[in-house]
Amino acid sequence: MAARRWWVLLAVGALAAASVAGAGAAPAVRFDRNIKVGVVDTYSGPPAVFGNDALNGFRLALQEINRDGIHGARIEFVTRDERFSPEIGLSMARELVLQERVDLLVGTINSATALAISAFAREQRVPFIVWISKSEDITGARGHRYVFSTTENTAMAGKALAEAVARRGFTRFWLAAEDYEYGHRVTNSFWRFMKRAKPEATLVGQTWWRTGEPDLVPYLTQILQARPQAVFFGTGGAGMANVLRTMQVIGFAQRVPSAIHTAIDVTVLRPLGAAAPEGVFGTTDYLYYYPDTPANRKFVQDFQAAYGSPPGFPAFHGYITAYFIAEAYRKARSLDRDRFVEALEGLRIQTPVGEVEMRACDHQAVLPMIFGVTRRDPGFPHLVAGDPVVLPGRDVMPTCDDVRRAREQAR
Amino acid sequence: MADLLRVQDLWRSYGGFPAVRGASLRVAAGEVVAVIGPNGAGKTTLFNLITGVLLPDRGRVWFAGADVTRWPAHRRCRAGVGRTFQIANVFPRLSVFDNVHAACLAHARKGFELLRAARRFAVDEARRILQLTGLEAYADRLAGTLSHGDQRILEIALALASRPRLLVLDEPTAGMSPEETISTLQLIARLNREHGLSVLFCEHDMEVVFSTAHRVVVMHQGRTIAEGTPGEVRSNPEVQRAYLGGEEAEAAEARTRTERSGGPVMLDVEGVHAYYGLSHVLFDVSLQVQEGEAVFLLGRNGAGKSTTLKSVVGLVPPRRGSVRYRGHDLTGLSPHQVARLGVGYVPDDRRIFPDLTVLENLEVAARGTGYWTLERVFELFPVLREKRHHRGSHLSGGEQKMLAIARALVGNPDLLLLDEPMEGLAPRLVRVLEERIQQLKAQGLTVLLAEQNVASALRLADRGYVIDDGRIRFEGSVQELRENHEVRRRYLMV
Amino acid sequence: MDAAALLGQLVVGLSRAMILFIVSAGLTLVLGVLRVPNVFHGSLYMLGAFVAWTVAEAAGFHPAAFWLALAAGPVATALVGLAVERVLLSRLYHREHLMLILFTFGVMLILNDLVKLLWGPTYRSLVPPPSLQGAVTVLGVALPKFNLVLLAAGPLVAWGLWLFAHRTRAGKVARAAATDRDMVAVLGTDVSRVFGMAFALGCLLAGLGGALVAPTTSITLGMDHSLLIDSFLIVIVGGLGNLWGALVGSLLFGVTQSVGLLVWPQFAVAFPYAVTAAVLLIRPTGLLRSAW
Amino acid sequence: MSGWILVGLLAAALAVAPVVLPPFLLYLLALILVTGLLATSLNLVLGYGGLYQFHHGVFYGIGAYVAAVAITRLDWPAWLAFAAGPVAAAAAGLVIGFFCVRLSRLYFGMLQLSLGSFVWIVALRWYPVTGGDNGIHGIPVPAALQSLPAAYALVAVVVAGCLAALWAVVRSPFGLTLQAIRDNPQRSEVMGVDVRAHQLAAMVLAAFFAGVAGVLYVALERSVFPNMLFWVLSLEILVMCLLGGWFTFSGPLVGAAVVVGLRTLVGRYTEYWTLVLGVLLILLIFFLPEGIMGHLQQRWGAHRTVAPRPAPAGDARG
Repeated sequence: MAARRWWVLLAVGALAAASVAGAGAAPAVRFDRNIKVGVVDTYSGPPAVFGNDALNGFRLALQEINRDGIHGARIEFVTRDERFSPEIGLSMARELVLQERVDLLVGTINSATALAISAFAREQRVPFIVWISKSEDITGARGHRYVFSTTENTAMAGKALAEAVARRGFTRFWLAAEDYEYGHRVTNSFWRFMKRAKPEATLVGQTWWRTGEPDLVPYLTQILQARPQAVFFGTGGAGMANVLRTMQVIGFAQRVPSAIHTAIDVTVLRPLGAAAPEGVFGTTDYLYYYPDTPANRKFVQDFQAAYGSPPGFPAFHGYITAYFIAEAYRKARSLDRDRFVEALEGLRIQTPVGEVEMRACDHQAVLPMIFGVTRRDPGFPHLVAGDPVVLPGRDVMPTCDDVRRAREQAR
Repeated sequence: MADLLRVQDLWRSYGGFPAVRGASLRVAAGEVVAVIGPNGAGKTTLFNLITGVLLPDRGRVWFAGADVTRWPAHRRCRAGVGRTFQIANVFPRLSVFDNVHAACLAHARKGFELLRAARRFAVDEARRILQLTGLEAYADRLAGTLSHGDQRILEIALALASRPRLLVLDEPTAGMSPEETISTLQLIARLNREHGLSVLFCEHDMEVVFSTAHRVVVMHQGRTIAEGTPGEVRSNPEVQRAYLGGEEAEAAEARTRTERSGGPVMLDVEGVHAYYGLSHVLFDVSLQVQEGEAVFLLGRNGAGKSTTLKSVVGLVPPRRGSVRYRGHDLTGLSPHQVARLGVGYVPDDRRIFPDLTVLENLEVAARGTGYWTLERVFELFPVLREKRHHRGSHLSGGEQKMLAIARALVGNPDLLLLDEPMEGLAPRLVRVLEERIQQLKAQGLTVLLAEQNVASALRLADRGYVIDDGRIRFEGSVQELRENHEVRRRYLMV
Repeated sequence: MDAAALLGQLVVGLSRAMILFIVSAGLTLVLGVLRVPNVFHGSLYMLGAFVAWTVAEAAGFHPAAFWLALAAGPVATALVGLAVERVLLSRLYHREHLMLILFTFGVMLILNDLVKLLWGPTYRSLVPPPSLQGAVTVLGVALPKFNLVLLAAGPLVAWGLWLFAHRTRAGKVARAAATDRDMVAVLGTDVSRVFGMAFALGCLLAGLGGALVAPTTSITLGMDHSLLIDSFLIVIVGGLGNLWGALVGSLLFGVTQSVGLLVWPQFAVAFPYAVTAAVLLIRPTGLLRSAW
Repeated sequence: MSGWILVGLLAAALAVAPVVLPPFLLYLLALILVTGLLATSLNLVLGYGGLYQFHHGVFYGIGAYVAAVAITRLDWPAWLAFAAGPVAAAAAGLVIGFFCVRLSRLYFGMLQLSLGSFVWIVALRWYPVTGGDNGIHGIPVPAALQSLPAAYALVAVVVAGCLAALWAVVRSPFGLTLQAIRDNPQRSEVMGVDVRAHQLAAMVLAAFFAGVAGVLYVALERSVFPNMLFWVLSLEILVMCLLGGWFTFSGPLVGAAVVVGLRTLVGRYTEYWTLVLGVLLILLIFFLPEGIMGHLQQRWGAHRTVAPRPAPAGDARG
């Protein structure tokens, strides 16, 4: 019964989309109310740095979007603090959908929360756009019609980093990661792609430390003693800051080449200042200083003017998320959730890093990855990415076939 | 008559201190047996060994023909041993009915009956017991709100619920009003007469012992030293000497006393009422101590001596009445403030800090720059100097007593409250301690001495008070007390 | 696994054990004397780190101010602890233990949110002065210089606490009060002040741990969580209220983890917990004599 | 008698709730019922049994995780998995209880806290089975439970049934014996009660009902999270019992309603919800030590109660 209704809806939706496309210049539509976005993210605790940054980017874009409006409507939003805890996040999402009656959900830094909300969104048929958390499961194995991602995921990060590192000729690796969803995902996909890029690569050993581990010296010294040729670290946020600091103190990066996704990112390097080590390989999908294009410059200038600091990658995601939402509603010409979903599929928008597509097959934004090596630069108060290389998004993404297979397997 | 209970040569030590060393007794079916002995003689420990709360180091216990020496308490209970405790020991948050009902359910082994309502089991039995003990009127009251006396009766009711063949009662009338005492005794007698219950009880109140027991067993320093009918025991010279502290020694004493009355009043206790929780313990207690005096406060165990001292030092603040010391009102002051005014206190249970060495026990207490230094205290008690690096818990009972006194002294008090300093000590040590206390007195220390050992108290003090059931019953000089046989017989069992 | 690696990991594990010891010594002190399992002990550890950072920042991270900053953390937490004890906790001693525990839980909730209010969610780092930056090679292992400070601090604190407990009157009084507070009172000592002092000292140690850990890690909200559980386990394994027990437990914790890394790096994190479980199943009241 | 009328009214209110309440409030009500069952199950050992059960959340989590893992990893039929949750929780209660009941009060609580933390760490680290910090989401529940009103109905019926069972237990000889043990374990022992066996049985029962609550959470949320086993949640449940009144039967339910309701309400306006809870807790300890229902009972004199006896200095052995 439920399935049948779904098909009917789909058919109606497809018909509608076809007619809109066919009509070309369609008659003007006026939305009879504003669009309401429910934002669930972490606004307390260490990860709040990311949550706030993303929200700032989102706000900045909304100011621009709401100046003209979308079919006469504005985008409003309400926020809920999930406190980096999936059960609270899920409860908040439920409240936003059932009580606040938001049109769609947006969030969050926490991969576990994102997956929990995603399951709920599927059940409630509410669109949910993930903007910071990077678990590849979100749009991969556990993706579905209503979930989208405007952030790079662990598969993309792992692949980008694996390919960049593979070119440098290392074969004996150590994997060291923080014991949480993101740590597992990013590490697994790095190693998967490394084995694919370089079948002779061997694993010397691996280490897992728990989230919030204050002292990483024992872990790093032990890795040094095992003498791998290169180390991959799967960590982020405060854990990443700890890794970088400890590396700097005991001179780790000078002795063993190390690769960490987001190690070159500004949100990571800015708080560390001089305490960050040089020579670490890193990837990210956004840098405020590179590539130095007019679009990016404008975004950075506006952001700097509004919030007093340059945008990090979450701000960029927040910013493009707002544009994806706005453009999708413009295209859907309806507040209907399914129409919105269909409009968002395959949508291409202009962003500070160029055109970005929301891939229709898995609802994953096709984002370029930047690879670089941390380095001091007198022009910046923090370390920067040296020798940056941009890897186009389509090259680092799993293929639609990969995604389909993963989803089938999960089922 | 077959023996229902037989106890043979029981031994039990606590942390090196032998509380029971060779206790034997028997209780025949249908018999009422009393155990008497000074405080610290080991009566409660013996009862704990009989009921299985404690297991003996040596010796045997037979009950109804079975060797129950190693049985846990609940198994002995099921075999027919019911007991009460020295301090009221009921279930304060349950109603009186539920108290008894829970006990009945335990006896009926319904403890694991999960889903059917409790009121479907053993209700009649509980009602019967309430009726028997005269508690029906209180059935709905929470046990914690009963008076002390009623709680004690409730305890007997709890013991009855297990349908015991032997009732073991630890000082069943302690702290009761005279009326309550009488009704409790009647209850015990009735249980024995009409229900054929054997009763083993210990008691300080000799009136109670001699009017209730068929047979009396005397304990002293952990041993059972005599037994017989009340009349036999009363006239047994060994009992006289051990239990009553040796009248002949006192008679032989012909020292002249320095009568030192007339000094200013140092401690003035007036109309004090004190409570432990809801039970009223002291009734309108008044007493005075003058500078330089040694005053006795005599009374048997549970009479209110310790509570009087505690209400002076602020451990049991009086609810009504006043305590004045050298013009300071002590009521409302906390214990440390009282102590700083110059009141030293030696508790009856020693309360040595077990983890601290002897030296540290003294250092913690040292205060002021008076006469008493560590050096002088060690002169007084040379054994403490020898053992100054031993931990408090490793001292013998007598050494702990000395340490407790020494600890009070190094605080340089002007008034020393001594609570049963001789309790539980070997006669030799009693002599030593008495000498020491005499020395202290000679040095001008004012002493308030709470004792149940009449002879000791009379040797040491100038005048004093007799307390019973929380009320002052007598006031006068040593001579007056010596001559007042009525008071000595009634309140001091002499 | 070679001997040098083992020794190296031992040294590295020791410095971690020292932080654990300093914090759990404070916890066990409060447990021993006041018999209160202080749930906000971890929050004070975090507070100590944040205060140290703030003082260092106010001094523009001048190297000379570094030690001042490290001292400011414990002083601040001792004051916070003292205030909480004097104003609120001291009024609850006559109540059931459960109330005392829940009270400290309430304070934990408040303190954690206050730290969030005052410092915001950003993580901070406190950089040691240049002389203590970088690493030295000990037994072939690169050991951060600052960890040498930790290695020295642990024994110093243990020694200091021992001196306090056995050589000062206040310490002896505190030990006496642990077993019989009424008796201490009738000997003329204001027990409530002893309790206040012992509590403040316990809190000071929590803050000291936080301040000492600050230069080695990121200072973040939530840094208290795992530490609190660890230090609770440590004092249980060692024997509640037993100072040496806290030391033994900390060494067990720190060393099993770092040595466990050589044996089975993937599961090293679980080693201390496995050891704790094993100890408790054999000796449920801990390795050394509990003060309870 | 008036008590039964009140119960009837409450039952009627629960029955009409799906018709009158908007979906979110219905969900909230279901959540309150689940949490209320959890708190009531804790109170069986805490308020009625006098045991310092510091880590009750473990049994809640075990119940939920076992059901979730059985469904998603082992492909058990959902109803079988739902039955397995409480059984597993009860088994865990037996094991943890076996070690804990030998100890004195505070040690009991502390040991339980540490043993519970192991379970939490296992749930957090056993990625292939438990999903680690991620938990398990989108658990397929039987079609009959797909809609919120259906899930609510299940929760309401099961919680009502469990509360009735718990009420029966409390009023049973076992319940009375348990309360006697709470008041005075030594006296109970001498009375012929096997104290430890009763305490252990109470722990197993409480764990079972906590497991039921865990399963209901799965039915309602279709998710499980490691935080369900974290000690902070356990202390929150303790707060609920205390807030409602831990010497009353209905107290924990009231406490759960207040805490869950406030969390939702306050959480909408401020991220400092825990600050509010902390202040509330301290006010409670100082001004309403018997909890809301305990206070009302005292006021209305349903039973005369006495203040709990302060634990004597050397109480830890009690």
